[in-house]
Amino acid sequence: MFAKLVVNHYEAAAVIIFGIGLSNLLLQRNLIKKIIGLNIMNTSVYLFLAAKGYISGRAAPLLIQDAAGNWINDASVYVNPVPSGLVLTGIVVSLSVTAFALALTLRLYESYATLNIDEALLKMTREQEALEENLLQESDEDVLL
Amino acid sequence: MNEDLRIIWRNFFNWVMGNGARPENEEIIPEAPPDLPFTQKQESRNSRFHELTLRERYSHWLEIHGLHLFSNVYSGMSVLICVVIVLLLLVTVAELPKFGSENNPANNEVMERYINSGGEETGAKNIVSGMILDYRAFDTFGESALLFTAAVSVLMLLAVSRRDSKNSPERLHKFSQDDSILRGVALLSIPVIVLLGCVVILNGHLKPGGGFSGGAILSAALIFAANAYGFGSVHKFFSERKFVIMISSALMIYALLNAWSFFTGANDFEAYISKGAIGNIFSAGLILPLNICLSLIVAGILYGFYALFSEEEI
Amino acid sequence: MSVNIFAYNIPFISIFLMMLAAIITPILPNRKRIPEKLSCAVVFVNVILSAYLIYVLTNSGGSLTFNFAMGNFPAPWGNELRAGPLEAILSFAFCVSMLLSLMGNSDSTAEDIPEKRRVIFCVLVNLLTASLLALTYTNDIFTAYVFIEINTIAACAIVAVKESPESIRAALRYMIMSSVGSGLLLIAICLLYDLTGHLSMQNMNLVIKNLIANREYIMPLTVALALATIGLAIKSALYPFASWLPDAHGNSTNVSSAILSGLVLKGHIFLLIKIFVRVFGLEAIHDLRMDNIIFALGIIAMIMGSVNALSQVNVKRMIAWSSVAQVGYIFLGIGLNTNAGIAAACLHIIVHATVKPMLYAAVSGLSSAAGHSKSLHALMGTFYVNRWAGLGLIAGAFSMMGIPAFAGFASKLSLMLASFDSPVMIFSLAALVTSSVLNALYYVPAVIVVLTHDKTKPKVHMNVSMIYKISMGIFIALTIYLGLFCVTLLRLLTRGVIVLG
Amino acid sequence: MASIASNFLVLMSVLFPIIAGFALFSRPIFEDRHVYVGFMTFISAGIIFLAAFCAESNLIVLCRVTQDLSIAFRMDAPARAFSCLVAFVWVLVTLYSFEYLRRRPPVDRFYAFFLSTFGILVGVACAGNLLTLYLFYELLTFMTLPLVMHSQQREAIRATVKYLLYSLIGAALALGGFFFFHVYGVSMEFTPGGFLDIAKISSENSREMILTVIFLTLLGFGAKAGLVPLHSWLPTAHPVAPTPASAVLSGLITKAGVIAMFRVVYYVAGADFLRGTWVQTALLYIALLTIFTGSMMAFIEKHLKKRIAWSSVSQVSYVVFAMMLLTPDGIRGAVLQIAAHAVSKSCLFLSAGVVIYFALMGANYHYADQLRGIGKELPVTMTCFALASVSLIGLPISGGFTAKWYMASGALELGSVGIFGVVILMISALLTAGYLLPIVTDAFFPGEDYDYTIVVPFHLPMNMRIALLLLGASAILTGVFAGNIIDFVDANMIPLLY
Amino acid sequence: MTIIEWLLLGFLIVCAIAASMAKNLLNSVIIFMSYSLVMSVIFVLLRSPDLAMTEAALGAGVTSILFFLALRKVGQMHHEHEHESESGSK
Repeated sequence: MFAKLVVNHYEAAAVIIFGIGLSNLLLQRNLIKKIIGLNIMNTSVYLFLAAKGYISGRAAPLLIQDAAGNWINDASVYVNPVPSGLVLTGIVVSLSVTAFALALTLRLYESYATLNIDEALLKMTREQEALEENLLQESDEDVLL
Repeated sequence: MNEDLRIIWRNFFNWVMGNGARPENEEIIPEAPPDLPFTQKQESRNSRFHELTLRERYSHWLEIHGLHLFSNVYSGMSVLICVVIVLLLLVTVAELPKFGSENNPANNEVMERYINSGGEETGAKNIVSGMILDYRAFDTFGESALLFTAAVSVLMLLAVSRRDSKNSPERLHKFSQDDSILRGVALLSIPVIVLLGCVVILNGHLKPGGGFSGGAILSAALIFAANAYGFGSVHKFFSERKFVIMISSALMIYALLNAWSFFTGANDFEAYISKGAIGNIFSAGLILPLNICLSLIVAGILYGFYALFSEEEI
Repeated sequence: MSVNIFAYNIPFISIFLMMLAAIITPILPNRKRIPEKLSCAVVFVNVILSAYLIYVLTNSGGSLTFNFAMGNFPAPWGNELRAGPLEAILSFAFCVSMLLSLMGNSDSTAEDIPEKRRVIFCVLVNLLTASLLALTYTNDIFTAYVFIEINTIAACAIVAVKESPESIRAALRYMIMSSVGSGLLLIAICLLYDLTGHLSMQNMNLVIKNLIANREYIMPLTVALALATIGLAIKSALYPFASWLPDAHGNSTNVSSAILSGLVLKGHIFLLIKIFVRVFGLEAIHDLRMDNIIFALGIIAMIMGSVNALSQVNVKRMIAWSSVAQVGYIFLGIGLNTNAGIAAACLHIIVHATVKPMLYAAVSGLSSAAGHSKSLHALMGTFYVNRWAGLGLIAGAFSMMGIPAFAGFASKLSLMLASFDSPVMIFSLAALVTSSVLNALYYVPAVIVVLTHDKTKPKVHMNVSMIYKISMGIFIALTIYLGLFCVTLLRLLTRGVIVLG
Repeated sequence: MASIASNFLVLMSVLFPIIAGFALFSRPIFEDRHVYVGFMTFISAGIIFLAAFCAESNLIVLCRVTQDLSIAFRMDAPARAFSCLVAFVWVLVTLYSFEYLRRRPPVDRFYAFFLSTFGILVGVACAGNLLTLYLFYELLTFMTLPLVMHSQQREAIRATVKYLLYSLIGAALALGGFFFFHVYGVSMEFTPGGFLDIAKISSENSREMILTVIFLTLLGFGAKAGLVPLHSWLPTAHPVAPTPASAVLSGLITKAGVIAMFRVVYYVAGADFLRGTWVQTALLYIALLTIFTGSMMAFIEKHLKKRIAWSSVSQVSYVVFAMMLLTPDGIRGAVLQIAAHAVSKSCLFLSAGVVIYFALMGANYHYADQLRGIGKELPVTMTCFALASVSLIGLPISGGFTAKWYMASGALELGSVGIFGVVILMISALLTAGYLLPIVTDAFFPGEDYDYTIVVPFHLPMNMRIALLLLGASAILTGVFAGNIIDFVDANMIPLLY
Repeated sequence: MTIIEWLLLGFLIVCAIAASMAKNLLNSVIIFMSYSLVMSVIFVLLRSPDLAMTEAALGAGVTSILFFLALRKVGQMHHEHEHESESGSK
């Protein structure tokens, strides 16, 4: 298996980076780092795809002219263009997701003054408890009155 | 036996309803005149201070330890899942077709047609451009719509909400720097950047690049201008409304062009668009106008992101 | 081309109409609720278009499906849309559900969302609908990925549209879980592309059939299938991955909750069905041992969703957990891995897309009668303030409990009948029966509370708008219609599933 | 043409009360709700009697849910008999309830659900297939919930939730059975002798499984009838409901469970399929256990309404016992017991209601031992109470006696189970006498030390008096005219057995 | 050629780990930026110049700028919060 992994070293590296990104996305407490993890994860998939389109010894998918000035459109000259197209789309996708997630993070920080989503939950429950206690005290006063 | 059943039932009932445990010998008082309404408030307070049912004990315990427990369990699970996924993927990768080989399943008739007849069918020298803007134009349309979605959402989150509360004039010029060197450099470099952007966009079907990268370069020019002269001066010719209208109308033209080519293509109608000769600027049919629209959208949206994230009104 | 040229273009027209509406909305003047009216109008046009498409497809006599090339190039080269009975019916159901959610919640929308945000909300709703339609019709798996991302961002933004810290937190959590899901789906798509060299679903299917017949690349195929399934399961809130759902659905505005549970989850589930049926094919799914896992997860979701719903005090969270249980029903149907099972799952998708928005609309009506409190006890006696909402709640509760003559029973029955030939029959029977009891245990108390007169409260009078009454009436009528006359629908769905594969 | 009219009649007998009930929610039609309710109940009862006597017994399909499933009704012999009984008792209880409910608002909601329950009960009786039966059975549960929790006090709500839980478990078992019968049945339509596909069952070797399913279904439907494992909601729920509601709950709605079981035994599975199987034996023993437990608990119980409720647990199981004998005498006994128990138990509850109603005037009469001498104050009520008691105990010439006589003679044909059953029946009769007769004797003969000067004359309102007297009289008359009932049973139901 | 590939891939993995391990958020964003740039170099090696350009412009450029802006804003808000809490405590 290891020998095969050496052959597919781009893919293997991509998969390892995917794992790093995924664990960042799931485990990091800090939202900014989570989003960096998301980006790492997505980029690794693009690396994977780009590696899948590569064919050794071939040219980039830009049509070239031969000596006589004719366009060479022989499929055995160029690498596979499909993954490039997919990755182009994918890069914009991850940019959009990043921008949106960052905007959400800023709003969260504005409300809770923390970049940690669990801490935000904790703060929220504490606030609610305080609110309930206040209500309870008020209603007790009502009873006394 | 019946009593046992009743006790089991009662426990279950308490568990379901979360009432306080009730004394066993309590009589049912049927049909007293309905003066006392059933109020939940008293009930919850009783149960809160006197007797705790299983569920309440559980929830109390959860309040104290729950978050820690949850995050520990969650982390453990996540680590496990990540490790499993990576190992699985590594094993998978080892079994995948070989890297760089010609005989991979991915190198099939699809790719052959893109290369063999891509030049004639789309008129683009850059096969990738031809592919994403003609063969698979719907994907790219979805992508620009996605960018639009993100822009609209960020606008909602960062601009619209605070316009009522935090819109003060001094904020508008807070970050504009009165730096003459910067302005001089900007005066020199901005035209160059814009020119570069235009070249990248207009050559999208000939060379690497195209709407996305060109749009990013254009937005860099705008950002530079905003930093050098302040957002206020950028806004003199680019108010928020104009901005939105620019993005929307560029996207609209883009969508309509796409729709035209989809509609004619699917129904085998005449499209009235010539492909031109490969290698010319004015070739490749719709790809050039599409790239221009795309670059306008991207430049506008990226500048919008920048402005919103630096707490300015676009 | 077995259908007329207008019907042939309907998938394309409906997607682009929604898109153009989304794009033009920011330019429109923001007066007199024009953006909302535009959204409703375009969705309504889509309802009519898809109804016509269903009519044409089922009466064309020839083949039930057609492919629509987006551009000049057919399937393996260009993007394609595909329309069949299943797609047409589901897009019809989605559009109806969307229209009714918008109409039924329009009062609470006006209260919850400030006017300036409402424009953006409408843009997002249009984009969401467009992406759902594209997801439903698409024949290309990468297009599906792009539109899933649009769907995700729009859905998260719709959660965050409510100006409250909790909703921002919920949206963020939803966003993170969704990103995990899309990441897994993306890598699965890449693996599949590498193994097959295609992105178009039917071409992939041909190659995969060959591969499985030759026992090649079994391990990568299994991993790709598993990752795609997990990714979509996270996005469609299958139980162990559903922790984000109650937050997101419970903390957003009513219209957002209705749209999210009625449509967004269903779009992802339908994509999963497409991957199962159209990309892999049912035999392959069985060969790769994915059916039993899905089945078991479905049963667990049915039980655990209801158990969690039992202990909720907030009505919206209760209904959100009930969504988790209902998603379990759908996965149970998919896990049966037969045409009948998947048709039953599709029926339940439609049923749930009708009933859940109705429940959310009912709760919004009731809670505004109770002074905007969402706790169960605050709703006491609100039936007598807003009777239409109360009737909606009762109809929804009956449907969820599976009382005959209401929509839920029809789908339960068809699930049960679909599972009778399979060896796991006894499990699905036990799960269906148990979860009916559990459903009743939390819905009936809600109905009782709503029907109970509260003598301590002063009498409230509320003006219920005409549009609310109309949409509630249509909702209830649809629920009963689905419960009583679903034979034709089920037959069509079964045919749709057969031609999908 | 006549057929269309008769179909319409049958449909209206189910739908009219429901519609009339829910009309109460919308706008006031009559200023005085009692007039409206009385009028509507009377019309409904008229339609039902007309349908029961005139309608043809063909299948009336309201709508089709799937190819072989539909909502359908059929006015066959059991349906005729039961809907007549329901209509008779319902009119009287409604008559009684006017006075009673004046003190227990909200009237609108009570009558809305009370009237709809009427229609739904008829629907249970005339259901033409298992789907319709299940639908109306579930609806019956939900429509009676508001009746039980009418007072909205904590006890009432707790009792309601208990009732709900038990009913739902029962219905869930029945639902499981429904799914099975749908697969293993020829059609879902009730057919005398059963609709199970015997060939399919024997070819798939699934006889034992089907028997288990039938057993579970019967237990599930038994929840409404208060059969043992799922009985304990009954003594909780019936006492807290307002008296008119508990009268019909005990008298008629428990019988809905029995009717459902009857349908399963004779129309789904078929008597031949079940005869001699373990299902029959097990259900007989369960019924006997319930009879004994119910009587024993009633004997121990001091609270008046709870005692009567426990008595229902025991008495309804008599019907189940008789029905499961699967002999002609068993069916005769079952039908007679249904009729006798319906009228006498309604009468008992209504009498208890009068006592409580009377108690509202000042005293606190909730317990059996507080009723000493009350016969002097409420002579009519206690007379009716005595008549109903006589019927329940099974003293000769009353309805109960005839029923138990047939039951015992049917049981004796069955061997050891039957003999054991007869013994239990005797013991239970003794216990019944033990918990009912002392109330009557104490009420009329309070003893030497009773202070006759504290007797307050109490004027029983006329409508209450009429209802009580008619019910008490019919408790005896069912015995007197038992012959006619037996003729009807012999003509229409005995063929079901073979 | 192969050695450069291996070096670049190794650098990618190291960057990915370092970006997640870095204590300072700014550092981690900078590391992520260099990660993206290396990625675009790898895209050139894989004969995809379009990708390299787009990744450099959007992945390394715009995304990192967004991160920086977000960090700056968080810093500002942090000061505001501290300010508020100080004034609140006084």
